Amino acid sequence: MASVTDPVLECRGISKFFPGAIALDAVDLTLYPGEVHALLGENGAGKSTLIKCLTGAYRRDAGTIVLNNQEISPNSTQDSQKLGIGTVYQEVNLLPNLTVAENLFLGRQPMWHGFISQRKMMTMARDLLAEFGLSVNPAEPLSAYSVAVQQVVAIARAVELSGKVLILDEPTASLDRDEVDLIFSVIEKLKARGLAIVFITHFLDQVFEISDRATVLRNGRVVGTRRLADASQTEIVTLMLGRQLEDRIHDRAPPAIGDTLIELTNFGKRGMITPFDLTVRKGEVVGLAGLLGSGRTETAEIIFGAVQADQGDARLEGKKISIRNPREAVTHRFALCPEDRKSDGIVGDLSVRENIILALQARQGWFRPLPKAKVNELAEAYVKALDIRLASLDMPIRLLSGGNQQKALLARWLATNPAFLILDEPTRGIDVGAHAEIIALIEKLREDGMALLVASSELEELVAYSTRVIVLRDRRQVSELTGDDITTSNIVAAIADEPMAEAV
Amino acid sequence: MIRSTHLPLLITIATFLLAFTLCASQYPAMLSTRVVANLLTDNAFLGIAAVGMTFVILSGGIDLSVGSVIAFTGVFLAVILRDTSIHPLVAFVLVLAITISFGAAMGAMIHYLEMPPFIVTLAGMFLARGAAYVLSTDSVPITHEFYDTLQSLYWKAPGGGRFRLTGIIMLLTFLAGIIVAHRTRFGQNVYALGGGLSTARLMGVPLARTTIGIYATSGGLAGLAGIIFSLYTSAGYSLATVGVELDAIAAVVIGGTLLTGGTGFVAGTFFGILIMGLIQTFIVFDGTLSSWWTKIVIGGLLFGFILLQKGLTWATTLRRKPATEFAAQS
Amino acid sequence: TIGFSQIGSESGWRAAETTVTKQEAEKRGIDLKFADAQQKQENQIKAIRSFIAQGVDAILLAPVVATGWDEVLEEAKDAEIPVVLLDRTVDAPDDLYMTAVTSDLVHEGSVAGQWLVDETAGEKCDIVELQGTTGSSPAIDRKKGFEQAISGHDNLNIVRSQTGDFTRSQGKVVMESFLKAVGGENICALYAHNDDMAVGAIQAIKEAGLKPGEDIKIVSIDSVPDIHLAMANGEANATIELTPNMAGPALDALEAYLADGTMPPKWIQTESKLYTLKDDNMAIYEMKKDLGY
Amino acid sequence: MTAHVHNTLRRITPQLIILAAVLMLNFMVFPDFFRIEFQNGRLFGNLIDVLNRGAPTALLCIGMTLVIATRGIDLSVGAVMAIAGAVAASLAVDGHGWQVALTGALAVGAICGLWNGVLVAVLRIQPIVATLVLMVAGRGIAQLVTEGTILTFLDPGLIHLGAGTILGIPTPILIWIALGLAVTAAVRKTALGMLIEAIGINESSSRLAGINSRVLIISVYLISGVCAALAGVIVAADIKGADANNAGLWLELDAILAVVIGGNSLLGGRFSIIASLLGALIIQSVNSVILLSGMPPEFNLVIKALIIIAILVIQSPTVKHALYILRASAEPQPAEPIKEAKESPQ
Ligand SMILES: Nc1ncnc2c1ncn2[C@@H]1O[C@H](COP(=O)(O)OP(=O)(O)OP(=O)(O)O)[C@@H](O)[C@H]1O
Ligand SMILES: Nc1ncnc2c1ncn2[C@@H]1O[C@H](COP(=O)(O)OP(=O)(O)OP(=O)(O)O)[C@@H](O)[C@H]1O
Ligand SMILES: [Mg+2]
Ligand SMILES: [Mg+2]
Repeated sequence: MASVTDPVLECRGISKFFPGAIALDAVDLTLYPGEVHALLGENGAGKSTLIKCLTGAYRRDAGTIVLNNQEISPNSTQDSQKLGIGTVYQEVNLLPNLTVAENLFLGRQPMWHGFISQRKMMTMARDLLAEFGLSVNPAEPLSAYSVAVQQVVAIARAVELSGKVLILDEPTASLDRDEVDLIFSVIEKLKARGLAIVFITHFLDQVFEISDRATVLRNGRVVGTRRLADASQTEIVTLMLGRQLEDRIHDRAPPAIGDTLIELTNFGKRGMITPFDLTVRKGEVVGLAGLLGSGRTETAEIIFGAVQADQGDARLEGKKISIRNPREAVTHRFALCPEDRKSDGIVGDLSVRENIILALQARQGWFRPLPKAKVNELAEAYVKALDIRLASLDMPIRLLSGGNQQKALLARWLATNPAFLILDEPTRGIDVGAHAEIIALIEKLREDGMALLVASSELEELVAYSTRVIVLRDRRQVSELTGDDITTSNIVAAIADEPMAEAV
Repeated sequence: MIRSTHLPLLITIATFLLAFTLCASQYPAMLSTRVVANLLTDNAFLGIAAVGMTFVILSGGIDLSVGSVIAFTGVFLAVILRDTSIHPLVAFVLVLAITISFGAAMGAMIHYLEMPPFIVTLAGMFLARGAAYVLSTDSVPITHEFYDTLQSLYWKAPGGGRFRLTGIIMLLTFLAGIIVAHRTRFGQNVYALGGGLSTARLMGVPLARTTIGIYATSGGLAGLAGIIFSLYTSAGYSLATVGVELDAIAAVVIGGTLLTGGTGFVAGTFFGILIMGLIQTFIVFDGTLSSWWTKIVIGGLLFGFILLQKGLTWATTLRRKPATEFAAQS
Repeated sequence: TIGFSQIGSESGWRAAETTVTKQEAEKRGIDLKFADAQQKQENQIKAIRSFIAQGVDAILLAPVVATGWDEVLEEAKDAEIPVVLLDRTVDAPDDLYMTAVTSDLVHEGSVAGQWLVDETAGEKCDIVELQGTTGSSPAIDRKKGFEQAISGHDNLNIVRSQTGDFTRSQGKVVMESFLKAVGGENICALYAHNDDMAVGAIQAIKEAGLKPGEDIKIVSIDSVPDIHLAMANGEANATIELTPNMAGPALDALEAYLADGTMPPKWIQTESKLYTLKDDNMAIYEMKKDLGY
Repeated sequence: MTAHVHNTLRRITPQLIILAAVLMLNFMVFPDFFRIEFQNGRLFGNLIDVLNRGAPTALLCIGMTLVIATRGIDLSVGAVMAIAGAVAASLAVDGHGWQVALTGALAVGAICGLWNGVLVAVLRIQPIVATLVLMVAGRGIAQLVTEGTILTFLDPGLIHLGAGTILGIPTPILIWIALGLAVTAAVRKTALGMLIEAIGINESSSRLAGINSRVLIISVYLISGVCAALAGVIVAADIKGADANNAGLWLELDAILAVVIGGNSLLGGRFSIIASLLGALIIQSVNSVILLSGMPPEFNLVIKALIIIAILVIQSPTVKHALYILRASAEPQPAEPIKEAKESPQ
C-alpha cells in the first residue's frame, strides 16, 4: 500500500446542506496514489453528493479540498476536469444527440489547423473503446445504444480525462460480468500508473475484489475507513447499516405455481426482438438473463406495450387481449418498472407522493381523483415498507438519491396491485440492506400469487428468486432453466455460446 | 455509407428539389436565372439571420429579437449616415458592435439569471424595435455613394438574373456557419447544450461562454442581416422586417433542425430558406390568390412541407434500429 | 398581363382598394396578377422581381414605405416594364417609374385641421389625437398636415396623442384612457388618423356617457361606410375621403401608354374630398357598403 | 383546506407584489387611478379598465397555461380569436341569435384546438411549428369569412358579451373570472392537473405509467382553442364588429408573457392558472401606465420592454436565490435551496 507517500487528494470537513436535510456533515476523505478507494453507504448516505461537491458540480457549504498539496476549489466540473479529476456521475450523463466519439472527446477534440479533425477523432474513439471491449460505431449517435453501452462510454471518457483522480459513481450497475471484468482490468492499469480511484458501488464482492480501502458513510457522516485486506464483509455491512444484516435462510417455499396468467405466442417485432413464446403462471418468477443487448429490456418493453409488437398474440387467463400501449397493459393490471429510471421512470418535478400514486391514478381515470387521505396512506405505507429515505413526501422526486428513486418507482407499481409485474433491473443502485429486502419482497409477492418477470444482470439475484430462468442471446430466447438447474454456472454456460439441449 | 444523422438534411434537399421541379413544370419561367438569382438576393438577409437562429435553436433556445434587431440596424445606419459624415464601413463596425453586445447581454441574462430564452428575447424584441422608433419613426433613405458602389457589384447572368454581392455574403455566412458548427469546439458545445443543459454542465461544457457566444452570434448575424437589408432597400425603417424571426424559425425547422435542440444542420437551414422563397415565388407566379388565400396557402404549404418531411423521415427510419424509437418520441 | 403588388389587407380601406383594382382590371379585360405582401417591404420587392421574371407588361405597386425602391425599380426599367405607383410615392428618381396615382397624405391632414379651425371659429378647444401605426407614413403625414393647419390658432391644442394602430379596438381602448386621463368634459374634439379608430372611439365616448359628435367633435380620414353611418346618426362630424379607386386612373394611363406611348404626368393626384354632416351620409353609406370595405 | 389556501397564496405572492408595484406606478403617473365611480349604470374607472381590457389576454392565458404545462406552446391563439370573432359576426349578420353565434364561434375554436392537438400529439410535430401553421393560415381563414372587411353586427345579445355589464360590472370581467375559476377547479378537483404536469415534466415516464398522454395533450389544445374563441367573441363584441385583420394580432405573445410572469416554466410541469391570470393583469397594468403617462407613442415599446425586463429579473431564479440567501444568512442555520438547472429530458 502506498500510505507512505503523500496523498493525491485530501478532503477535510466537507459539509453540504439541503433544505430539510444535511447531506454531508464534515466528511473527510483521503486518497493516495495507486489506490482504489471504495466509498460505501446506504442509499441516501451522501456518496453522490460528496462526489458532486468534490468536482464542483455542487457548491460545498464548508470544507477544504487539497490536491497534490495545493488547495483547490473547483467551481464547475470543467475546473475539476482541468485539474485531472475524471468523473462518472451516477446517472449516465452523456449527450444522447451527439455521436459516441463526440461524447468521448467533448471539450478536447483533436484539432487540426485550428479545426476539429473528425477523422482523427473517430480513430481515437475506436481505439479507446476497443480497450473496453466495445466494438460500436463511434459515428453513431449515442442514443442508438443501450444504457449499458452508454455507461461504458462514460467510463471511457472519464478515464481519458483523469490525470490524477478517477471517480466512478456506481459504474457497474446493470453491467454484466464480462464488462465488469474489462473495466476492472482498466482500473488495474490506471492504478499501476499511480492514479487514485474512487469507486462507489453496492456490490460488496466487487469492492473486495478491486479496492484497497473503503470509507463508509452513514447519514452524511464518515463512520469509518478500513483497509479491506483486514476487514470482513460483515464488518463493512455493519458499518454501513449500523446494524447486522440478518441472514436470511434460503428456505425457498416450493413454488406454489398457479394457473396460467399470461400466454404470449409468436410475440415479437421485426428488427427488435425475434418472435418468442412465453407463458407465465401465477405465483411464478420468470428470470431473464443475458448479456448486454441480448434483448431483455426489449422483451420487457414489448410485453408491456411500451413498444408495439408487430406480430403475435397475447392471452390473459385464456382471453385474447391487445397490448398496444402501456395504458392497455396497465388496464390489464400489468406493471413495468423500467431500466432507465431517469428518463422512463421518475417524473422529476412531481413530489414523491405524486410519483407513487401516478400509475394508480392513471388507471383510475382523470375524473376520479384518489382522495387525499388515501393518497397519504398509500404513500406513507410504501415509504415505510420499502424504507425510502426522504425529507418529506412533498419533495420533488429528482432530489432523492438514486437508490431511493428506484424504490419509489417500485412503490408506484406495487400501489397498483398488479397481477403481472415486470421488473427490469430492479436492484440497480440499491444498497445491500434494501437489496435483501427487495429479494424478500419479490419472493413474498410470488407467494401471494403474483406473476413476475424479472430481467437482471445480477445472476446471484436471479438464482435467488427465479422459479424459471430464460436466457436470451442476440435478441432471441436460447434456453430455459428450471428447478435445480437454476444455478449461476448453468446460466453462464447458457449465455456463453454453448447452446443447451433444452433450447426453446 | 450515409450517416444516419444526416438523413433530415438529405430529406430537406430532396424536398426542395422535388418542389422546384413541380413548380417549374407548372411555370417554366421559373427555370430562368432571374428566379434563381432572386432566390439568393431576396432571401439574403433572412438567410443570414437564419444562420444565427440555427445556432440558437441547436442549443435549445430561441431568439425572437432578430426581426427587430434588423430594423434597428437599418434605422441606426440610416440615421448615422444622415447625421454624421462617417464612412459606412465604420458605421457597419459600430452597428455590429452594438448588435453583438445586445445579443451577448441577452445571452448573459439567459445564463446568469436562468431565464427562459423565449421571454428574454421577447423583451429584447420590444426593446430593439422601441429603440428603432426612438431613433426615427420616419423611414430614412440612405444616399451614400458607397452604398451605390456596393449595390453595383453584381454579375448579370445570361437570362437577366443578377447575382449580387448580398447573395454571395449569405452563401459565405452559411459556409462559415457550417464550419463553425461542425469543426470547432464552440460548435460542438452548442450541440452539447442542446442535448441537455445539466448534462452538458456535468461534462464540463463552459455554459456561460457558450450561451453568451450563441446569442452574441445571433445578434451579430442579425446585425449583418440588417446591414444587408439596408443595402437591399437603401433605407432604414423602424417598421421593417416585422415577424422575420418567425420566418427564420420556420426556415430552420423546415431545414430539419429540431426546436428541442441538439439535432440539425446549418446547411439544412439554407434549403429551408430556399423552400420558403420558393413558396413565395410560386404564389406570385400564380397571382390569382386573394390576400386571405395567400395566407391560407402559405400556412398550408408550410404544413405540407412539414408533413412531407415527417413522412420521409418515417419511411426511411422504419428499417432502422427501433431501439431508439421510444426515446425519439419524447 | 399586369402585376399588382399590394401591401396587404390590414384595413377595410385596403381591402376595398384591392377589390376596386380587380374590378377595374376585369372591366378592361386585363389579366391581373395579384401579390399580397403581408405588410412587408421585402415581400413586395420579391413580388416585383418575380413579376419581372415572368415578363409582365406593367406593374402596379402600392408601396408600403417611401424608401428603398431604387434597386428593384431599376431592374424593372432595365426589363422595360413600366411601373405605376398607387396611393403613395416613393423616394426614388422619378425616371424609375411612369407615374404615381396618389392622394396627398399631408393635405388630408390639413383638410381635417382646417375643418376644425373653421368649426371652432376661434373658440378654445382641446383636441385628442389617435395616431396611426407608429412609423407608418400615413400616421406621420396626417399628423404633420393636421398640425400645420392648426398652427397659429392658439385656441386649438392637442392635449393627448397616442397610437391606436389604425384599428377599431385600439381606438376604443386608447379613447377610454383619454377620457379618464383628461376627463371627458375637457375634451372638445377628436382627430383620428383613420375612420376605424374613430368608430372605436365613438363607442368609448358613448360608454362614458357622453355624446359623440356633440360633446366631442370627431373628424377622421378615409370615408369608410361605417363612419358615414355614424355621421348619419350625428355621432361623427367630418371625414376626408381617400378614394380606393387608385387603379382606375392608373390603368387608364397604362392603357394609353401601351397603345400609343402617351406619357402620363408624373403625379396623378386623387381628390381629398371633405364630407360633413351637410352631406347625405346615409346615401353615401348605402353606396359604399358593398365596395369591400 | 387552509393549508391549500396557504400554499396557493405563497405561490402567487411574487405576482401580487409585482401587480401592486405596477398599480402604484399607475397611481404615480395618474393620481386618480384608483377612483371608481358608478356612472351610466356601470362601474367606471381605470382599475375597472385594467380588469376589462385584460380580459382577452386573461382568457388566452387560461388555455395557454395548460398548453405550456404540457411543454407545448400555442402560437395560433391570436388567429383563432380572429376566426371565432369572424364566425360569430357572420352568424349574427345572418340573423342568428347570440346563442347560436357564440356556440358557433366556440365550436370553431374547439375545432382549431383539435387541429393543433392532433398535429402535436398524433403527428408529433413540434408545438411551435404545429401552431405556427394555424397562426399563419388562421388569419387568412378569418378574412375569408369576413371577406377582408370589418363585419359589423347589431345583435344586442352578442354585443353584451363584450360591451355590456351585469350588475354594473363589465361582462368580460365576469367571463374571465368565471372561466378561470371553472378551469382551475376542473384541473385541481380532478386528477387532470397532476397528469398534465406529469406529461410536461417527462412524457416518456408518464406514458409508461399508463397516462393517456395523447388524449390529454389534444384536450389542452382544445381548451386553449375554446378560450381563444371566447376571447375573440369578446373582442369582436366590444367593437360590434369582427376585424379579421387585427383582432388578437400578436396577442399570443402577451398571453405567453403572462404565463411566464405568472411564474410558470416554459419547460412545462408545475402550473398555476391564478398566477397566470395575475400575469395578464400585470401586463394590462403596464399597458395602462403607458397610456396614462401621456408619453409620445414612439416610447411605448421601450417603456414596456424595460418594465417587463425589470419584472422578469426580479422573478428570475437567480435573484430569488440571492434573496433567499440574504434572508437565510440572517438566520442562524445555514440552508440553501436547490440551485440546479432544470433539464429537459431528451
Ligand atoms: N438537491 C437536493 N435537495 C435536497 N435534498 C437532496 C438534494 N440532493 C440530494 N439530497 C438528499 O441528500 C441525501 C444524499 O443523497 P446522495 O445522492 O448523495 O445519496 P447516495 O449516497 O449517492 O445514495 P445512492 O446510493 O442511492 O445513490 C439524500 O437523502 C437526498 O435525498
Ligand atoms: N456490446 C455491444 N456492442 C454493440 N451494441 C450493443 C452492445 N451492447 C448492447 N448493444 C446495443 O444496445 C441495444 C439495446 O440493448 P438493451 O439494453 O435493450 O439490451 P438488454 O438485453 O436489455 O441489455 P441490458 O438490460 O443488460 O442493458 C441493442 O440495440 C444493442 O445493439
Ligand atoms: Mg448516489
Ligand atoms: Mg436492459
